[in-house]
Amino acid sequence: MTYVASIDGESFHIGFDDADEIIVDKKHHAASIESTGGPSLYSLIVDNSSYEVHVEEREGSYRVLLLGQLYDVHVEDEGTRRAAKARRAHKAEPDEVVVIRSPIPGLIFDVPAKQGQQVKQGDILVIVEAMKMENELRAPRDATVKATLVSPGD
Amino acid sequence: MTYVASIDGESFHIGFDDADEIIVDKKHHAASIESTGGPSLYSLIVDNSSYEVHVEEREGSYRVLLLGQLYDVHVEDEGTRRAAKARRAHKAEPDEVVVIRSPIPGLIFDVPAKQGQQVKQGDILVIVEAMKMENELRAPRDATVKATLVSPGD
Amino acid sequence: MFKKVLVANRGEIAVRVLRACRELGLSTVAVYSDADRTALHVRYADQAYHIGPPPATQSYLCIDKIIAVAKEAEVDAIHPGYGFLAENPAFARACRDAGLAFIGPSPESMELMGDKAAARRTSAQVGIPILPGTDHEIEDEEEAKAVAEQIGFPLLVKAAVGGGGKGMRTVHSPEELPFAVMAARREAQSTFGDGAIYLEQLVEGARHIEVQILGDQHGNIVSLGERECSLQRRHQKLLEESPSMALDEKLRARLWEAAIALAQAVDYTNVGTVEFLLDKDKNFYFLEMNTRLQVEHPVTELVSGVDIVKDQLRVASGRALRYSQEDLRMNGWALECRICAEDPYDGFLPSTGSITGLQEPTGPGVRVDSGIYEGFDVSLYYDPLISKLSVWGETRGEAILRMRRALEEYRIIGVKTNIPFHQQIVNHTEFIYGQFDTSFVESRFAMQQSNGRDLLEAAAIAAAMVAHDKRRSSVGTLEHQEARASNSWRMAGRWEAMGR
Amino acid sequence: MFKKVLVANRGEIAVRVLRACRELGLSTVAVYSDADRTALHVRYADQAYHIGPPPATQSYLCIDKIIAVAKEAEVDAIHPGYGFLAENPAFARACRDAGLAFIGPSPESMELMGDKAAARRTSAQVGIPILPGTDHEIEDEEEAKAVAEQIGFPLLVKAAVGGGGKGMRTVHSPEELPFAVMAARREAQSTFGDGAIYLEQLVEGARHIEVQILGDQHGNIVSLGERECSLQRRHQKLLEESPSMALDEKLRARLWEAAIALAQAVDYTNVGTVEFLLDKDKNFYFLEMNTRLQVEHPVTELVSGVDIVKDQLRVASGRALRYSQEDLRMNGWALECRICAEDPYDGFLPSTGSITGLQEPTGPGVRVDSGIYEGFDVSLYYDPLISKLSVWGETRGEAILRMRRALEEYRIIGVKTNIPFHQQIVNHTEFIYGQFDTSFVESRFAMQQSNGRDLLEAAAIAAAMVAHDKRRSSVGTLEHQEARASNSWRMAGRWEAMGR
Repeated sequence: MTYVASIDGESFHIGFDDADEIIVDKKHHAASIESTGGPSLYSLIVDNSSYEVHVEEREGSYRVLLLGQLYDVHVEDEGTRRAAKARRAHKAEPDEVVVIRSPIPGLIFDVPAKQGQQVKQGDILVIVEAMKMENELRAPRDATVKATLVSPGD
Repeated sequence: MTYVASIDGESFHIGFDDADEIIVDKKHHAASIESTGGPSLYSLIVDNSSYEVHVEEREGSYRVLLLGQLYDVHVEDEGTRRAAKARRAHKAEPDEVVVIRSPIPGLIFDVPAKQGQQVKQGDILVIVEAMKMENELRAPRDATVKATLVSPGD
Repeated sequence: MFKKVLVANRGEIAVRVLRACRELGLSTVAVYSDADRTALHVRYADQAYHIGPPPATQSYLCIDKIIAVAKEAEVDAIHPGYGFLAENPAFARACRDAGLAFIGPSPESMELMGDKAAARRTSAQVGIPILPGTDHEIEDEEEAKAVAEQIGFPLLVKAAVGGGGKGMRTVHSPEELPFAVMAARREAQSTFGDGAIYLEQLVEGARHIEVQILGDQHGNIVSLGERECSLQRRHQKLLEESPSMALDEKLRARLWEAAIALAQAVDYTNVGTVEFLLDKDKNFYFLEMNTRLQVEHPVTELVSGVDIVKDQLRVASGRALRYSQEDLRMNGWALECRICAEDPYDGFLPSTGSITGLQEPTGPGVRVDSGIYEGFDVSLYYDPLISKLSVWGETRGEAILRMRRALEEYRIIGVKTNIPFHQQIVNHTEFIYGQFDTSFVESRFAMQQSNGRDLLEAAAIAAAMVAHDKRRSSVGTLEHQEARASNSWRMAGRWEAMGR
Repeated sequence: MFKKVLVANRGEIAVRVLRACRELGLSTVAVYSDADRTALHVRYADQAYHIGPPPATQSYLCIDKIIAVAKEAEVDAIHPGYGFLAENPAFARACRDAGLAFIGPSPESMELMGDKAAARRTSAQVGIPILPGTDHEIEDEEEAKAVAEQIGFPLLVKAAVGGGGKGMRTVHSPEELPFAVMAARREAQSTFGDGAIYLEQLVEGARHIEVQILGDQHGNIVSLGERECSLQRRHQKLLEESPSMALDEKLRARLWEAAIALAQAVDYTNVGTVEFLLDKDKNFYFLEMNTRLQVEHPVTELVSGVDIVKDQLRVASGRALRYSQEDLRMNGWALECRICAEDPYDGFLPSTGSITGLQEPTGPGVRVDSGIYEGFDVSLYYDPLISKLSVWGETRGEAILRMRRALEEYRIIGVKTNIPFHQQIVNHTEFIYGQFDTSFVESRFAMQQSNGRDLLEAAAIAAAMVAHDKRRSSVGTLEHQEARASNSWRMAGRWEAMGR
């Protein structure tokens, strides 16, 4: 069983034959991963190098926190794809319910962006108040506002 | 729904009518109990007095750890009785599997007590080696040894 | 000394105060909103009273409710912590009127210093330099415009009461002014219950250095040393240290003296913090005085050996300070990282949810002041500060290395935190050499991703192995998978079952 | 300084040493048995090597395996921690022969002091009083009988090597002697790999006081102060403190000098502890010297401000001590409670299992050195010491109050611990007034149950409410109930669902 794991450009072909060995780009490594209490916290040992990694699945790709660095890893494999599709269909894992990026849990304080308006990257679209601070959600790129589905007070 | 909770001699009649009130020996109290993370760790508030209690069920009675004091509370109620019976039938909850008092997990180092032997309270019956120390299991009271089911090396 | 104390706060600071009370043998009373029934401060207190729904305006900010609880519970003192009602003179008065000791300064000196605009006047009178700005509240937008023109841009819109960087906005141009004023007012209103604001010149490239003072009711006032708080984002302090690298002995002495002089000028008692701005040329200006316990007080406790909260209780009960300025000897170096439920990889947006995994750093020289535990829900309603990680070292170097070690050990699962941000700060050259000012984080710092290929590979392997395991142990139904994902013990069990 | 260090140990002490290495910027290598794949020390180290099955005799006690790992990993030093191979001269020699620095004394002085019988001779030569006993190993039961008659009863059978109270037995009568000798031999063999034993008179009502010393390779030796370790059970220390209430300045100075003199007599380097027995009349006798880091070293670190493990690494790398005896100033008071997986309500029988819940005390003045985490399995194979809780206070009184507070905060679910025992000790009058000796715990202390009716009622209410909830939410099938019982999150969720 082989997977292709890619992190911004770089790709690794990772194969599994037996329980405690893996093949990365044709090179064999002794590797073991074990859960260590946290639901997504693992102890990884590869060729005696010990790492503690926090791995979260997010729509089919993995958010890996390693030594304070965040890596977004996309893993190609049918199983993952299926799970990903299923998850997209089905809603919100417990730890995603309150991801603040969806404005719902905060109070909508203001919506400067109006329907049809042209916005540049960095323009303020929505201002959400949460945890006593106002958080300005800005445009990721130049665009046109198709619709504003929220209004102040929501 | 009323329960009788008894701790060495003392008995309390505890009744429940609505969610946040209880009746203890005919006196009404505002009471609320909430789990606080640990599987058996609770925050108890009775008439604004706040307690943190560790409550473990053990064969139908409850082992309550409160401010460093241990209380063995027996709670009379059909539900509990059923559960207790069932539990006696069924085996070993996860956290009981390795209760060291059953000699199994340790190495039997010696069994001074022999079948048919008369033993006095405090006499050594079995010596279990565990965690690098020998632990002497003594007789709880004067008795006669009916059978020794273990032998050194077990 | 008091017999029973009510703590009118929540989170890590309520726990901090409760610990001090317990270590003095005092009975304690906590208050809580619906969101905090199982919060640490409720569990640690001897008694706990419910005071309303989650929004602070209906619970932690309700003076009448808190005074009522204090009377019912028959406490003899109230500790306000920081934030909420800590700098509200009306609350201090209400305590006094109810015959309760308020653990803080008198309402009078609180009013004098708590009103930032008035404080600027007092400071100027004592001869401490201040920055150009208004020495009174801004009435309306018109006045704001006018004053802004005089001061010039960039400038700061600041809440007249409260502190902690709440209700503060930077304004670079006249166009931004109206929105900034409105935003600052709202934030000040919702945080401190008072929307008054004033304007002040913004000095770029300056450091934020504050002096901790402590006074008793017998006229004794000492300085417990300074704190370097220049590492900020949106006027929120992120990492503090004591002492400050920016001061030599002479400048340090002058700052301490200025702080003590200001405190004496208003007959100040209990703890207070005088905040100064230090510009590139080492000129200092009075910013404001916080008439309360400070979030970052642990760094001062670590270098001074003084338990500030216990001494707050002692002096509030009428005891004289046990030491003079000469008796105090600062020892070593301390750092504090504010751990917030914010995602540093996503614009520091707040992150809420249930803490599903928690491993706190421990060991030599490490102190954690936390308001969370595994299973606690971090809610939207309150400040994102969930914990403070402080370390002590013989030298700044040892403290930094220890902080790195402690940050690496800290694991908080369930909400995103700014721990990775702190890890990168304490590894950043400018921080290590002390070359930073209040604009550093926002203007010269960005989250890095090292491209060490071995780390990339390790990350790829971790992801692939987790994916592989998910695939092998997939039991088909999604519900099942999700139940499992939310349950660390089953997961652990499953790993073991897979064996080696 | 070294570049890479291997830690030849496990549990809390391996973590402690790894932290010191990390804070010195050294790379680290851990070794682990099958039982420790996910142990903290494995997770904290940069590299981890598997060295065999759980029994120590097949893993942590295997000199050849550890040396092999050290060579493969190309480390330049090995830290043995305490226990296991820490006091095994053969291991120290093996390191030297492999060109590796052993972080501890030379094999020669280790042999001189490590052999307790020989150490008694040396001590006597230096003029330090010793107790009647054998100054050589006991060959066989016959010799034991003969010597015992001379010494008289009660007496102690002690392991000739190792320490930590392992392989030690009290003998009150000739009949008990054979069993005691056999038991001590077995325990010594399995713990230290050497079954040699000797006999020593037992002085009742005496205190156990030890002096921490530290020497470099340039002839400098200092004392880092004494520790009071009289609270013991079955010769296992339970609670230690520094300084000791039993010493006045004069006696303290004499003990420190004796310890330094003994160390100098054997050209001792690195850390060591000289244990003394102090009888009712304040006469002291040499007991033994531990040629290694001590379990209870944190209390010394807290009062001296010295990071003992870092200084071990420094002096082992050839550096000279950074301070002289005069530079050292002991400050305040420190206590340590050894947290063991033992049930104080059931004869202190060891308790094993998975840690299903863990909340460690934090806040001012509290230090935890732990080897466990939530989800870790406490196994049968190793010492029941799972954590050490230490506190610092300005005075002994403050330290005791702080320890009470910290013990109340400590929650370990899944295994039974001796925390309730410690809670009762720190509330016990004889402890508070310092009126205790080594026999206190076993002869004059018993776990109490207060009969405050309000507490009884609270306990009854808690039990009834849990029973009531179980009943209401009972879903019939036992499997289901048990799954839920073993899962804190579902439980929490259920409570919330029930609402208010």
